[in-house]
Amino acid sequence: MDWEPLIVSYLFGFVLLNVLLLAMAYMTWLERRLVAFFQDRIGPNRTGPFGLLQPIADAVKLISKEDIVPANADRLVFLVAPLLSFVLAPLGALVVPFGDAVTVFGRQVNLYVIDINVAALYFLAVGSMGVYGIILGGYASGNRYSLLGALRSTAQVISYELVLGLSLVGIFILTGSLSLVDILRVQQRTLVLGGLELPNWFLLSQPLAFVLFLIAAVAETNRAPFDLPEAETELIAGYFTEYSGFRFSFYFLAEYINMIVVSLIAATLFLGGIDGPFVDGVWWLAVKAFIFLFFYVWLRATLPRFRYDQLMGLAWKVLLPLALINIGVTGLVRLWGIGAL
Amino acid sequence: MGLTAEEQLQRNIFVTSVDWVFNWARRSSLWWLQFGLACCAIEMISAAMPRFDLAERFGMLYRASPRQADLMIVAGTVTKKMAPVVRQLYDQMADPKWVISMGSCANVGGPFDTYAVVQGVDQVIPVDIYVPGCPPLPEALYYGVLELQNRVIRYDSLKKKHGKEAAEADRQAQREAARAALGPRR
Amino acid sequence: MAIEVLIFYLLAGVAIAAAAGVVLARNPVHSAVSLVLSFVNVAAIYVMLRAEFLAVAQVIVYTGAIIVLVLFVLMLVQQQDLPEFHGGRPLRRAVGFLLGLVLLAEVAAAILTRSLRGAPGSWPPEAVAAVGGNIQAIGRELYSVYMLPIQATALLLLAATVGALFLARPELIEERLAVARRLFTISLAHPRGVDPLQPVAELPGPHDNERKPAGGDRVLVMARNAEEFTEQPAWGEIRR
Amino acid sequence: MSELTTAHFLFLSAALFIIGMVGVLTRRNVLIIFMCVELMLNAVNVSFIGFAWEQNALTGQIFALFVIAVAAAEAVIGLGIVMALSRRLDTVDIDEVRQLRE
Repeated sequence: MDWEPLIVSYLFGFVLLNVLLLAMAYMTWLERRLVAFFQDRIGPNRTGPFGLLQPIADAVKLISKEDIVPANADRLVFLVAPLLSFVLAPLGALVVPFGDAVTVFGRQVNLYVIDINVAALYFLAVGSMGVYGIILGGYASGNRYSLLGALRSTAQVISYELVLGLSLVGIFILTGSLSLVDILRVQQRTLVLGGLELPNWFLLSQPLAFVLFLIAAVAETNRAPFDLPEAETELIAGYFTEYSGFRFSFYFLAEYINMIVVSLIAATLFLGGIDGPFVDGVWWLAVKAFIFLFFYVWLRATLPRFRYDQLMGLAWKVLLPLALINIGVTGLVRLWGIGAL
Repeated sequence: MGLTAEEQLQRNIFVTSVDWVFNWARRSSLWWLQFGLACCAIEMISAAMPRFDLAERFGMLYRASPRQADLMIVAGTVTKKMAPVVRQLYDQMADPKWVISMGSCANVGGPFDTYAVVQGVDQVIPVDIYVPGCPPLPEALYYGVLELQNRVIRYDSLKKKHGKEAAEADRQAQREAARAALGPRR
Repeated sequence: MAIEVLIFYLLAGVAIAAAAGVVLARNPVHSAVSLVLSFVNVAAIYVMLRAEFLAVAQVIVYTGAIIVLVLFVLMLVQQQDLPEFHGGRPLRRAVGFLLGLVLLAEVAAAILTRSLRGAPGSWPPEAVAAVGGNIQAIGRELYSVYMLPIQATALLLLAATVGALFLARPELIEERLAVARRLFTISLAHPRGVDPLQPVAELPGPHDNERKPAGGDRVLVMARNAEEFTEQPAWGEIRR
Repeated sequence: MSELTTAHFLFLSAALFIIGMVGVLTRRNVLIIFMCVELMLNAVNVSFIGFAWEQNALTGQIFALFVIAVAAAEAVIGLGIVMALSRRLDTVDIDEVRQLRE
């Protein structure tokens, strides 16, 4: 058996995980600063220059806090659930291509951890597994608020998972592949539209799917305005009401890492990933992912929370039919041979 | 100076610097419990709003769940009916935890010297900082939080390690000192 | 021993242990969690068997949807006392385990003495790689040879959806039908304006129109002719 | 036993199926019986895919796909029935349900 690619993949995955953790830490800082600016406040600026040490202070404090297990909790499940959530969160990033192969120490190294031919489905599968951390945590706390948060989260994630998956089908039809590397290669071509040379990003050929993906991704990561599972005005803190200390920080980490992973996937699928003007490279991916993350924060600072029936109605009555229409139209276009897209 | 061997052992460089890092982190991210009782709560809210931005600037976030909070700001009149709830919320918070008593009512019962009002929340839970005023201005709460940060940075986690009694005694001593600083009660 | 066999034993061992946990756990939520563990391990075994699409479909459909739904229902019915495993009916338990052992012995005998017949299929790994991978190969096969079965499956899923709707809220269907009937009925003079979801109000009786408006009331009165109109303006004070 | 053979997968399939069957026979909670039925369907999938792997065919995989689709339909109906049951009779114990019928 050839061990070398395996070891290289592991090393790359290790580096990727650390980069994600660092990005997550500064995402919290960025979010607090941005929301503060949106609300005409200043935000954390006392901890280090510009408050840059704030995430470190938060992390150290959370580690040093007491770890409480409630008396009527389902102890084993309670202890495992946040870990489950945290472990499953960064797995989606394994299939994101971060660039073409580079040569390190005279060896060809691919800038992705794995390239499987079901990569997009793998991302969906990992996302659907991620809900277990939430459900089990909410159930095991032995608290009404947690249980209600878990129930809401279940219904919400199932509904929006469907929209998320169906919004990607148009892309699969156009590329004929589910591998993110293949999808990226298709997007690196040039689209000539009546004398105008455009990058062949799926944002241009699948705008409706892009909007659907964006909405469903916000709901899938339980972020405002779809943050009903942790609505603090109704459910205290939803499914992690009873969690304290570092177990709570695992949920926190998982939420932000989910956001980053979804942003990376969205940038790769719709905005051409590493493709960009001048020189292609991972910086373009970072810039595009940052746009998505900014969008997340913007939404949180702007929109009020949805009511629960509005949330479910939006998924089943609006987004799902739109996704099906998008699939139908894309299929017809493909069938009638305008397959140049 | 007059340190015993045990104290010298405790105050070696490594332990104190680790302690300092932890205390710095605790000081810099005091998440407070979203919890208001009466009119002082309005001032507490306005302290967190854009004009003062007390909460976010010092890295304080409000958490709705006591499990994730470090700081409880008792803002308002503590009635005898509310006292068990206050105590329960305090017990639900994870150690290490601090309490700011905000306003005259929470400090000493305020104008309500009646059968229904607890004469000072320190009869129910240990208090670290008393913020006077009826209600205190946001600036006063601000100053109280800064004073609390100065106290948190001196928090001795080793005393906590020596057991609950030691921690409680420490808290009691701090409480006595605060009471002495407050002057005689009426 | 090849590394694949080791990995297989690991995955299969965990899958079987977790499956046993489904049956033995007292708490139904623990059962569901063990079932998830079992399914994920089986999905990993599918990957070893060159069925990547099936592995992902397994994770998405079984663990992502079905078990989540089971957990959802479990939490909804959690209020009642759930029947305990270790309460009563020892005879049935003994018979169940005995039957299981007998069947295991039979199946083991069948597997160990089985012989392979028939020609190998038309999709060796090279052919699968030639069309682009497992997922493309399945697509080709599914939408050419198995066209009719997949249509039937689609119908089955549709029927299941409708059935579930009836099971969950039988009264909902009638409401929806009534709303639909009202939506597709064009009414020029809808008493409640244009909102079709509002219940239809009673039409005013004839005496309502003949009611004498008190002085100062701003009422809408339909005029029968021009003279009456000048006497009683549609909107405004009533001049006497 | 130095390399993988179909017997491995058939034994795994048989074990999963029999565990599921024992669960259906012994447990009384409708939801656990439901989960055991899913386990049995899954065991059948393992042997389908194992045969497909051995025979270099895709027929087994496609049948497994159909089994998954049928399992999804069954889950929808089954859980709907469980919900109706718990709402009407306030129990999810199949023995009690049978007693009410008699």
